[in-house]
Amino acid sequence: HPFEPEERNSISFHDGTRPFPSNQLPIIDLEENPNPLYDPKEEDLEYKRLRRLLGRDFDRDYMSTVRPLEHVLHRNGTLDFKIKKGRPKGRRPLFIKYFGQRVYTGETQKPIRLKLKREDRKKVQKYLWSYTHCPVFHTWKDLGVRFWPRWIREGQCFRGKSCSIPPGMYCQPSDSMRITLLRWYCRGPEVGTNCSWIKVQYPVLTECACSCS
Amino acid sequence: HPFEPEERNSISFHDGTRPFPSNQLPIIDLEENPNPLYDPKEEDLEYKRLRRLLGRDFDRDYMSTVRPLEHVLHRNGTLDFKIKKGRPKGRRPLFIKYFGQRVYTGETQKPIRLKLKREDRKKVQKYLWSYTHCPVFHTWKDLGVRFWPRWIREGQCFRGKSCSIPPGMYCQPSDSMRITLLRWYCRGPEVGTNCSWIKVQYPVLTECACSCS
Amino acid sequence: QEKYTDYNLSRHKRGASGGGRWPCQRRSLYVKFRDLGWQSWIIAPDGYHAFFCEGECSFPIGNHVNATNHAIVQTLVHMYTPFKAPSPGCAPSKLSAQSVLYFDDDGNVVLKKFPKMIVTSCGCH
Amino acid sequence: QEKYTDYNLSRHKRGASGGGRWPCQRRSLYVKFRDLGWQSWIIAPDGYHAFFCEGECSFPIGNHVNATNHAIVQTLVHMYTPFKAPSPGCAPSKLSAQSVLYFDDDGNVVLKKFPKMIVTSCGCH
Repeated sequence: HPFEPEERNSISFHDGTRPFPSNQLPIIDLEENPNPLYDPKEEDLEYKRLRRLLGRDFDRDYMSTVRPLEHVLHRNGTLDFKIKKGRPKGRRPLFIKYFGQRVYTGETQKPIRLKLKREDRKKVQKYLWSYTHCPVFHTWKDLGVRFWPRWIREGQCFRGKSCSIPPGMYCQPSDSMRITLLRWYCRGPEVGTNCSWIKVQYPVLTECACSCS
Repeated sequence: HPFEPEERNSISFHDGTRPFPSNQLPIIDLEENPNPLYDPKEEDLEYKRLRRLLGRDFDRDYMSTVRPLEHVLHRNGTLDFKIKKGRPKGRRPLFIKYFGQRVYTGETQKPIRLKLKREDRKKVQKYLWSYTHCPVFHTWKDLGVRFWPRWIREGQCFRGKSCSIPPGMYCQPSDSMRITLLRWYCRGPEVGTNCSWIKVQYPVLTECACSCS
Repeated sequence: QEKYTDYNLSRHKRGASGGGRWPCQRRSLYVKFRDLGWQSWIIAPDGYHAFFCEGECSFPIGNHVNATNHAIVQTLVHMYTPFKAPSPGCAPSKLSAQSVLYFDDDGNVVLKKFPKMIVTSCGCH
Repeated sequence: QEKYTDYNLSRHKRGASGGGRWPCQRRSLYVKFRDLGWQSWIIAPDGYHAFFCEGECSFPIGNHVNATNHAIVQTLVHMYTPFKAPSPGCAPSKLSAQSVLYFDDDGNVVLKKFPKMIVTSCGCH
């Protein structure tokens, strides 16, 4: 382990003396101190050593030490809409499974029903599934020289149009994972002293869902 | 006009010396002073006089001087779901008109389409229209002896289940009208003095819509 | 109905942070519209339970006073460097509405909902 | 970037309402985490613009200070019967979040969003 946090004591700080974090996404960009003395030097960036330090946490799908080709080709990102048998890949949501139930119209009238052939109903279900699906939009982002690997693949929710019928709901972050990176951390009381690489967990959005904000 | 508000001056009070009202619905019940000296007496409740005082504002659909039969039969109210040709009465919402448009799935894939016969598409449109429709739930309410007519027909939005696909939105108040009633108003500095009937406007919910709260 | 808390007893003890000796909390306040001169434009009700917030927001701000992250930061800033910022204030966290029958600007008597009239809970802000 | 307003100049003038001579407003405050002793658990950033709210909430509370209906009522109650309730306080109306890279309770270094860290606007509450 590259860093032992000796200053940190292990009591829980949920006594109102420290602010409370949330797991809310998307994350806001970290504000970095512009002083270059906080940057790692050429000799601190030796690939082999850092690669060994990160070990099994190195995840090629979500991180890159150089600017990825995908970022060169699609600078603004790519929509990750996985299709299978004409509908979004993944588990069928319950509201799709139960689509077509009777609509109650009061005590004195018959409920309204949807009379369709099984095939046609399936078609409508697949369409509604696709219409209300919230694919993740992927973009590569450069975190700067104080992170290694400095490029990570972030997720965003596509908010161009409403995803619901009637319109009103939008695609919102619904799930995330944490990738582990290295961070150049200077603990010294003086600027840029006592620096080392430490492991940090960075949240990455992995799923979006159609909901009210 | 039964009352001239001589004390009230005509400047606008939007200078922060008075609170600001909203048109938000549903209305909360008015808290009445329990002192019976503020109630009108037998002789103040002569039907003919009050009926003449209210004049053209008397609206049989929304008010009643006695407990309405509808309240006897359906104490908890009635759902006002008007059906025409198998779908809700009224103007077709735009999202129903344009239902079935292509779903964009990214640059590299074909958009997803809904291939249905014209007839079947119409059926689905009618069903979705009914499913997402927010009928008004009507209940008769007794405002007490200080209002005339004391019974009014209020609207409420039915919030039992979500009205959207995917679920998440609920029926919310979206439009209202004002009915005009008489109110027994005692202006005297002493309890129950200088009283008269004045016209008051009471908001009644008339429409609900499926939306995020 | 809430118990009436006597504000008089302690008002002389209040410091610059606007609080008393107790921690930030909701306190009773019944407002009679006649006392504000509002009987000229409000017909009903005669008054209402408005409540108000009062009390100390000093270090450490525990969970129980419903403090925002900013209030936690400001409390510490005030503790270490009092000249930079005051203690956070005890203020309403949640408010609810009240219906009022009143004369509007055009002289009509209308019933409307007045939002944010009643303090439902307090916190350090 | 906001202009720094010198808090020192006026702090002696503050009354029980917690305000200065100016009306309730947002004021500059840059918080260095080192000054709070937080360099032990926060890795980045070094600090942030937190801002704070300060100023008078006295009669009449105009539109410009973003007062709630309850604050308007409380101001009048205080004016007519000062012993019943204090003036409303100048407090944040809107707050925004800040990302922080820090050591969590388990000793892991994580990046998370801290909600309600920055005052975006103030009002009388």
